[in-house]
This record gives sequence, C-alpha cells and structure tokens, in this order.
Amino acid sequence: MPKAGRVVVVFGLASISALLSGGRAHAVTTTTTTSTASAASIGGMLTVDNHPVPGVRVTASRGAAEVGHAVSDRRGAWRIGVPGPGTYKVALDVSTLPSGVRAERPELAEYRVFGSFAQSAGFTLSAGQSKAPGGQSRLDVFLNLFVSGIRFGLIVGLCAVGLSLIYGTTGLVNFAHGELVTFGALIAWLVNTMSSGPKLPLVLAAIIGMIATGLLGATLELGLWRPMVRRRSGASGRMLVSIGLALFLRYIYEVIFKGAPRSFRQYAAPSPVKLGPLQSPVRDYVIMAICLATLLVVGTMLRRTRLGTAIRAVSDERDLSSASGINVEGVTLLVWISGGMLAALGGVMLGMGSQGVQWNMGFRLLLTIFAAVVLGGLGNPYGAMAGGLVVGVASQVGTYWLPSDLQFAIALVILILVLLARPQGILGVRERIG
Amino acid sequence: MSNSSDAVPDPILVVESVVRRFDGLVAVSVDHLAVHRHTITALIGPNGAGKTTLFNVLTGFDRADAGSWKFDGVDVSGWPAYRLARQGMVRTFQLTKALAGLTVLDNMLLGASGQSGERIVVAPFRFRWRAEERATHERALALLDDFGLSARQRDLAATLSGGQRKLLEMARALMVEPKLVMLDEPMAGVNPALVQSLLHHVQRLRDEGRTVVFVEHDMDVVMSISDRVVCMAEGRVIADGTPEEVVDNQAVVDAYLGQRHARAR
Amino acid sequence: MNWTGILSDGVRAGLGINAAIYALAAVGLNVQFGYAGLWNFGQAGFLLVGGYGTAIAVSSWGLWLPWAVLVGIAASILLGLLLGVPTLRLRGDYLAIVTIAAAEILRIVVNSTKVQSVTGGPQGIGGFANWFFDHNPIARGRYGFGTITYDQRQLWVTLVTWVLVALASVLVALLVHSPWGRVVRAIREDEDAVRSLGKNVYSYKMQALLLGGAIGGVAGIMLVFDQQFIQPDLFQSAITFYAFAALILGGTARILGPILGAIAFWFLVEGADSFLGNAVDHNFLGVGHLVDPTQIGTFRFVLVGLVIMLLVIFRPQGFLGSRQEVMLGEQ
Amino acid sequence: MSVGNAVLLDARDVVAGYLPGVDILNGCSVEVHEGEIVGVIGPNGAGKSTLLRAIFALVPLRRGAVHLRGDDITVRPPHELVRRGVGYVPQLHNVFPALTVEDNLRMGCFLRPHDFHERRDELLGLLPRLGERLQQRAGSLSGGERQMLAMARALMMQPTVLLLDEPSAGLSPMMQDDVFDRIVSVNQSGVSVLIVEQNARRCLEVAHRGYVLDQGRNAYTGTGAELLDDDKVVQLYLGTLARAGARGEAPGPDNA
Repeated sequence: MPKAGRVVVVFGLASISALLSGGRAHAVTTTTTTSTASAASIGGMLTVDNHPVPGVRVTASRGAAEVGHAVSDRRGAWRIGVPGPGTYKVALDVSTLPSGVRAERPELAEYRVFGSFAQSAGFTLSAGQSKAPGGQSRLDVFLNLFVSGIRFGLIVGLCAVGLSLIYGTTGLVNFAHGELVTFGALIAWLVNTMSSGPKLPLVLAAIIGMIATGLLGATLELGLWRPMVRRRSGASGRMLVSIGLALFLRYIYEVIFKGAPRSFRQYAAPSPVKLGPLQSPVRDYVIMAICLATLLVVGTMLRRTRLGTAIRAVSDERDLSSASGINVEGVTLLVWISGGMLAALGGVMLGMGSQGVQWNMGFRLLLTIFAAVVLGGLGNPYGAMAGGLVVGVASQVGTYWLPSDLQFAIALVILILVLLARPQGILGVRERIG
Repeated sequence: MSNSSDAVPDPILVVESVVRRFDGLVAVSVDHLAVHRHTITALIGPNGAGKTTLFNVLTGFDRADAGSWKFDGVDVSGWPAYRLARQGMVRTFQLTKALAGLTVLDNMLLGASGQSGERIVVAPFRFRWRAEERATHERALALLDDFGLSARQRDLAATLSGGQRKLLEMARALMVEPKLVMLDEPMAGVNPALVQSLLHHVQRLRDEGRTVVFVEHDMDVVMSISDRVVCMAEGRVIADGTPEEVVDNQAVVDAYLGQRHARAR
Repeated sequence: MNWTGILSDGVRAGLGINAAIYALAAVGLNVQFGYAGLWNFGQAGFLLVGGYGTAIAVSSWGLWLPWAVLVGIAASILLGLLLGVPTLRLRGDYLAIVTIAAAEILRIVVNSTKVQSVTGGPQGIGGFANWFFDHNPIARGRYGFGTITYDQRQLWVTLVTWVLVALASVLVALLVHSPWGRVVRAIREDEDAVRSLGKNVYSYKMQALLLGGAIGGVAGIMLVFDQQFIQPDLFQSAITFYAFAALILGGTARILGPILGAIAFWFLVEGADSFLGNAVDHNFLGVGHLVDPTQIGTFRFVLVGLVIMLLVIFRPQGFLGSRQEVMLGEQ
Repeated sequence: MSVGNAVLLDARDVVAGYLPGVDILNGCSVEVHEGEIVGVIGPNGAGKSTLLRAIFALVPLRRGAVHLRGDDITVRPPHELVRRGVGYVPQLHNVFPALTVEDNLRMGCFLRPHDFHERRDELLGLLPRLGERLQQRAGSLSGGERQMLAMARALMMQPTVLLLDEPSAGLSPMMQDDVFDRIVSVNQSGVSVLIVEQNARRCLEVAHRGYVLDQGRNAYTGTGAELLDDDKVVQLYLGTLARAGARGEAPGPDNA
C-alpha cells in the first residue's frame, strides 16, 4: 500500500499515459532526409497528488549550451522544442519549485532524444513534510477518488452511448469516435476563447461544439459511410477506413491546434468546496449533473419515443425495419448526428477537467470508451452507460492502490477480466447456438 | 432397405437422458434414443422441436446440461466437436458451410483426417507429406467423380449452386471416413431435380456400411429412404419406429404431420 | 525543388530499415489476419515484448545477446498464449479489442515508475545491442548507388532485417501451401465447418497467432537493435495500424503482399515528408506560407490516414490481392 | 376473389447482383395483376430471393425498372414502398425477436400508429393463434407462428401487394399447410401476393400464375396448373420423387 498523500510523484508526459504523445513516436527514421525541419521536443507534466505544479522552470541543454527552456503552465505541463535527435541534459530549476516540494533527481544528465517527435521526460519529486492539500484520511481519499470516478465514468458513458448506437445501427466499430470527442471540445474552445472570435460563454460554446460535431457526423455518414454501405462494403473494411479517418482527423487537429493542452475561459481552475469528506469544485458536480441528465434523456428517448423505437428496431433487424416502413438511412443519419453530439458534450466535459482541451484527447479516451461498450455488451446503449460507469469508477478508485500512471491499464485489465467471465458483456444476452 | 430388416439391433449411438436448456426453456430432453448400425434414421418434428439442438449437442457444437451418450461403445459425452469427428461421427449443416473461398478440391482435401502435413512442425517440409497428399488427392478425385463435381474441382466453392454445395459438403464429410453421418436437412434448398441424386448418395452411404441420421421435413423423402423414423416435439422423442408406424402414430399426426398427411388406413 | 532528392529519399526509406521492420511486422499480421482471419490489433504489443524481452535479458540478467534474442521471441510467444487462451473461443471483435487493449496495457506498464528499475521507465534502456554491432562484418564506409547510400552500421542492420523478412516469408510460404495452410485458410472461411471435419480449430488459431506474434517479436527486436535503445514510446498502437496499412496496400493473404506494401508505404511516407520539406524551403506553390516547417512530421500522419482510407475504399485488395476474394470475405 | 387484369406490380428486365461484375438476375421480368397470387419457383441460386429484394429496393438494380400501378418505383427506398402499399416478408430474420408479438405488430404499423388497435384486432380475427401469444417474445415462437406473425406484421399497413420470401421454408408439413391456407385467405381478403418458393409444387397449387426462374432469367411462365402439368417443368424443376411416391420405388443409380 503506497503512503497516499505523502509520496508525491510528478510524472512525465508519460503519466496519464504515453498515449499523450499519440501516434507520433511510432518509429524513428535513421536515414537523414533532405528535410531540414524537426518536430523533436521534450515535455512533461508536473503534478502533485494529481494537483498541478505550475511555474517551474525546466531547461534542456546540449554540452554547455542551453537549447531551450519552458515554464510549467497551470496544469503543470511543460514542453521544450529541441533541434533534433541527440543526448540532452534536462534539468529542473530547483529554485522555482514551490516551497516544500523537492525534486528527487532534478537533473536528467543523459536524456536521449531519438527522432522527430514529442518525447516525455519524467521527474520524481517529493513533497517533504507538507501533505497534499487538505490532509485527508484514507477513507476520504478513497471517497474522493470514487466521486471523481463517477464523474469520469459518466463522461465515458456519454461517449460510449454514441459509439454503441452507431455500432448497433450500422455494424461499424468506429475507431474515429475519439476524434468526434476531440472535435466537439476544440470547436467549443475556439468559440469560447479565440481572441478574434466571439468569446461566447462556455455554455453557448458547448452547444455550438455539439452542433458542429453533429454536422461532422452527418457529413461523414453522407459522404463516406452511406456510399460505402451502398457499395456493400463489409464491416471489416469500414472498420479499417475508420482507422484511417481517425489518423487523418487527429493530425489535422494537431496541425491546426498544435500540441499543447488548452483550457476554457471559464471554470478552468475553480477552488474545491468541502462537502463532508468530499472535496470537489462545484464545477465537478455540475458536470456530473449534466452528464447524468443527458444520459437519462437519451435512455428515455430510446425507450419511449417513436424515434427511439426506430433506432432500436434498426439495431435489431435492419432489413425488417425498412420493411416496416422505417427510413433506415434516415435513422442511421440521426444516429450519427446524435452520436456526434453526445461525443462532443463528453469532450467539452472532459476538457473542463485538469487535462484541458488537446488535439489527441479523444484518442486517449478511445480505448476506455471501447472498454465501456464491450463491458456493456456490444451494441447495447444501456450497457454502454453502465459500462462507462464501471470503467470510470474502477480506473479512478484503482489508483488508491496502484500508481496513477497505471490508471488506463486498470480499465483495460478489467475489460479483459470481464470478457473472460462474461463474453456477452454485463447486460448482453448469451446467444442461442444452432 | 433390404439389408436393414435382417440386421440384429446393434446400436452405434446411444443417448441417455440428454437435457439442454436455454434461459430456463427446455430445448431438448431426450430420455433414450438408440441409432442402429448400418441404417438410415430420419429425425422429424416441428420447428423448435429441438432436432438441430440435439444434433449440435451430440456432435459437440453445443453443450448438454445433463445426460450422456455413447458412440461406438465409447462414452463421448461432452467431447469437443473435432474429437467426435475424428472418432467417426461427422455432421453437415442446415445452412451449407461449403468453404466459399477455397476451391472445390481444397474443400475435399481438407476433409481427410490424420494428415501429417497439417502439423505445423511437419508442414514446411514438403517431402514429408507429398506422398500422403497424393493419395488423399486421388481419394478426393474419386469421390468428386462419384458426386458429379470433378469438372468443378478447380473452381471456388463460392461459384457452386446451392444443391452442388450440399453435394460437396456431403462428399467432404466422407473424406473423414465416418462411421456415422449426421445430415441436418440435406435436402433443404436443393433443386428438386437434384434431390434424387442426393437421396441416392445417402442410400449408398448405408450400403457402404455407414450409418446415417438425417433431419428432414419432406415426408416423401423421409418415407422413401429411411429404415427408421424418430419424431421429436417440444424437445422430447414422441415416436420411434418404422416409417409406417410413425406416420400412423396419432401424436405425430397431431404434432407434426397434420390431418392432410395422415395415411389413409 | 530538388525532385531527385525527394525521389531518392523515398527510395532510401522504401529499402531502408523501417520498411524492413514493418515488412516483418506485416508478415506476422498476414499470417494472423490474412490467412487465419484473426483480428490482431495489438501487433505493437508483440513488438514491445520482443524488444523488452531482449533488452532486459541483456541489461538485467547479463545474458549473451543471441540468448537474449531467444528470450525476446519466447516473450512474444508467451504474450500470444496469454491473449489467445481467453479470446480465441470468442467472436473476432473481441480478439481485436483485447489485443489492442493488451498492447496499450503493456506500454503503460513498462513506462510505469513502479518498474523503472527493470525497464528504465520513460528513460528506457540503451546499449544492449553492442554485440550485434561489434560483429558487423561490413567495413567502414558508405555503400549504395547514386544519392541513396547507407553507412556500414545502417547497412548491417538493414541487411540482417531484410534477410529475416525473406526467411519469415519463405517459412510462411511453405506453411500456407501445405495442408496446415489449407486448414488455416479454411478456418478464416468458417470455423464450424472445419471443426466438423475433425480439426482442432482452437489449436490452429493459436498456432497462427503465436507464429505471427513471434515474427512480430523479431520485428520488435530489430527495431530496438536499430535504435540501440528501447523506450515505451517506440511501441505506440500506431505501429499496428501502419503495419495493417502496409499489409492492405500490398494485398492480404499474398506472400509478397506485406513486403511490397511496406516498401511502398515507406516510400510514400518519406517521399511525402521530403516533398513537403522541399516545398517549404523553396516555397513551392506557396506551400511555405501554409505549412509551419515544424509540422512536416505531423503531415505524414494526415497522409497515412488518407492513404488507408482511399485504399480500403477504392482498392481493398491492394497491389496483389483479388477483389472478388476480398468481397467474398466481407459477405 | 376475382382476378383483375390491371397490372399492379411489374418488374421488367431486371439486372442485379451483390458482387461487382457478377449479376444474379440477368434480365428477368415478373408481373402481378390485381388480386392474383403469383408464384416464382426455380432451382436454388436462380435468383428468386434476389428478385424480391430487388423489387423491394434492398438490392440496387443495375438495369431494368419496377412499376407499381404504372408509377416508376425503381429507385424509391423501401420505407416509401411500404407507404405506397408494398408489404415484404423476408425469409430469415422476419420478426423482431426481442419484442413481444404485440410490439412486432406495432412495428408493422410504424407509419400509421393511430390505426394500430383497429388493424391489430382485424388481423387477429384472421390469425387467431397470434391473439393467444400477444405478450410473448417473438423469439420464443415456433417456426410456423413466427411466419404467421411475420405476415401479420406486413399486413398491418394494409398493403395492396405482399412479397413473401419462401414462407414455408423449414416448416413441418402441418405448418406448411397452415401457411399456404393463410396465404389464400389473405389473398381472398383483397391482397395480391408474390411468393418465392422452394416448395414448388405446393406453391403452384395455390398460385394463379407462376414463373420458373433459372440462372436469373425467366425460363417458363404459365398458370399454376399449366406449369404443374408441363413435363419439362416437372422433370427439371419439380422433381419426380413425389410422383414416384411410394417407398421401394426409390430411384436407383440409373435414374439419378
């Protein structure tokens, strides 16, 4: 059992996962190209008990010459562009650390950069005598993790419902769903903060983000998936296309929005409110309420409305639905629109959290969303909601015992364990054989 | 037909108290069923009577909730499908499972059992299995010839008609050299003109010394080739006897045949 | 614009070490996905355990490198067993999700501070492949033709990898044209039919998964040899997707498919990189105003995504495959 | 029920298929007159089911045209055909297994929810057995009941023409009789029916007119009785087994 609250770990970018650096670091070109450009950089995230440490100066130097420096931002993130592959010295400026926080190893003397991509460097710090804010008991830590797990789970649930509906109605395992999540958050961020833009309040920006993502979903359905279905492309072909689409969109986001995470103008760094043992900002409760309300509305609509019936019918038997007079292509279009809107809402909610809005935020979440969908039983929207909660809570609460850089691994391990015990998912029904 | 009447009852397959439930619904509950060697047994009954489920359970494609069955004197309850097939109990499927992306010949070659070239450690060394493959090849060609498919041997199975696929599936099953052949609706979806050829092949199986069990709805077919008829309804065996006995059985008429098909006495 | 430079950059990459490594990874995927129909979306995980197995065997246990390579291969086979035992009885979608999940778990775990003493965490491990480079028989110098040259170190590791690609391809060719291959291809079509003919389908699927995984493990070993360094970021799930792209580009279920595909893939990627770099430097067609030079590396992924999409939509059979077979498989 | 001469549904020179470059239908034509039962038979793989799917726009037509009462409906989507009075019952997957019998009927009335109760009661009069099972899940019905439910679902919209894909497939003799009896009574209530059947003899017995399809083309056309008596049709498509009938006369190797 780790001494929660005493040992303070600061992770590199690798912390929440090396997923952060996305697919960039896939391989290294040893052959020198004629290209003079280099996108090599070193970065990291400085957090204390999941609380960011801002304002720390980090320098990178080669030989005696400093090649770059950065100061960690509000979320503790820092990134230094370096000239290219090679060995660097990466060091924290100890004098800029907040009082009470100590670096165990303030200097990485031989940090190797190999290739043109974002790379992560980790510093391990300890917080000396001072505990993490508040001085919580173990039970309190656990409870707080549980609550943040519910918040995370509800967000995952939002995204998972859309993915599940799309799978149900079209048979497509959509690897580009994470990019819908990102798209919603990025559009909302643009509208909310862009200096030349309208700077709308976040609520309006979120709505615009949802509408834009709904439109993106519609465009994809009309321009890509519907023609493929009409040409009788199978599920596996469409799955591969969605992988290509995910890459395409994700890196276009990076071209436009660059690497660094950003935050919304409102609610970015609220102060926590004490509610019994719980310490969360009001914002977090609002996020939970919005997610829960949305899920309830979606659930009720699926059960009670004609459209919901149509969606369930199309998921069940596609041809028979059209034979019953349901406009199957129309329903599919609506599912893409609403799936996109739900993903966008999830993206905005996620972007309000400590990790901010970033070009690959949806991709980082994708496997967790998959885990939720599979846990709930492929194609079952209610299962996806339940699966989202299970995955969210488990991955947060799991960090009570395990280092939090294993958080995503916990969700995936649970996925594998559940599949072993119950392949049809939590709410799935075992199919009759023969 | 002739050689069945004087055969001493010698069961090749004996089923005892086999039960299969789905979500509490009893799909199969067979107390006792024996299939005699060198006979053709027809399994009839309304849809949902559990015929295909019984097939699946006995051939290892589904598990039984209770009960046991013996094949050729060996208790094979719960064996996986591939072991049962190796033991000599081979089945076909209601919806044909011709391997569409393989050629007709490859479909046949696949059927032969015990090929040493199928072991991954032997497979890369062609000289180790070349002779064996040649023998298998000859056997396959002879069977294809029998079933009138030799002209199509190089074609993908996907290009065969439904009836030809049924023929291919049956021929392929024979490559396993089974003692017992279990055919699930061999005539379903077959052009009537081909039915006779299929029937002829089924009869030949018995004449070659094999045992046949088949599920069928066409009573003309059932009456014309079976030595014994077993009728199932709601998971149970409700009649078991010669074709004449079974069609005269009131329970069978009520549950399955309907008055129109009852034989005038 | 330096067109010959762009072309030779493309060719150099197409024949270079990355193409060879991806060819190897794709040969493995071809066994699993192309021939046996197994959706392994976690090939990156097989590369990872191959690489880490070897690196750790040298750095922590002090093994002689050739033995360490065997440890790496054994580790990828072990991973195949761990993934295959629970999932190969389930529907294909599940294998896809479990394999990609496992690959991510592995990458997160080797990155974790908990195991830093063994894996080096984010800093990784270096210098374990000295034995390999000490035995380089090629004399110092630059080799090649025209502007496409490699130094003795690049040439050595590249040649060895291409030889391994050839060996793996020959092995796969022998296997798929044997009765073993017949069973495996039949399983891709319909498992139940094969089961009904007395074949142990589970065992064959496992064999295909392990063989493909072991080949992937070797690809991982060559990847970290080339780097002389191992670090979690080398094993992003993107590796799996690019290997798939190479495989589809060349044509699935064809012996030369993954090789041609990997060559074409890297030719395209590096050629496009070089083109963009040139275009920015020379402000070709006004590109200099549009593209930030630091983002050329990013554009390659936009391009890869586009290539995958267009290929699957318009030429799902790749260079070598048959369209009808692909459509049959999709029915 | 009097059979009119007005052409209700008309598919002309239809070419269609699934795989690129492989046509399953090679220009076949079918007409359904008002009040008729029309049977389409033919060997497996002749394209019978594909013809129905092409008419119902589930398979895109490569050439040819489909008209309903003279209106070109060739490129209209299926749900619009339903609105215009075409009912379709697929062979497999013809009920929503997770829904109750009543909800299945409700799905049949998706476009006119207000007529549901009236239509339901009317159909239960025609198919009383379903009335006993209204709250049962459709997945738990027997094959025959399922087929009845599938037809009832399609009839909820009061179609003028009903397309049935192999309604007797896999049913016991008793159920087959039942299904064909129902088809006749549905027809007598004023609905034209186009049946595609594997069970050729039984189908032609109830059909006013029949088509024999072979390799995606029309091979023979005639009234049901004509086709049943045509030696060529009997030999090629109906088989002689049923005639040979009695046991012991089973065909030997010579006549196989």
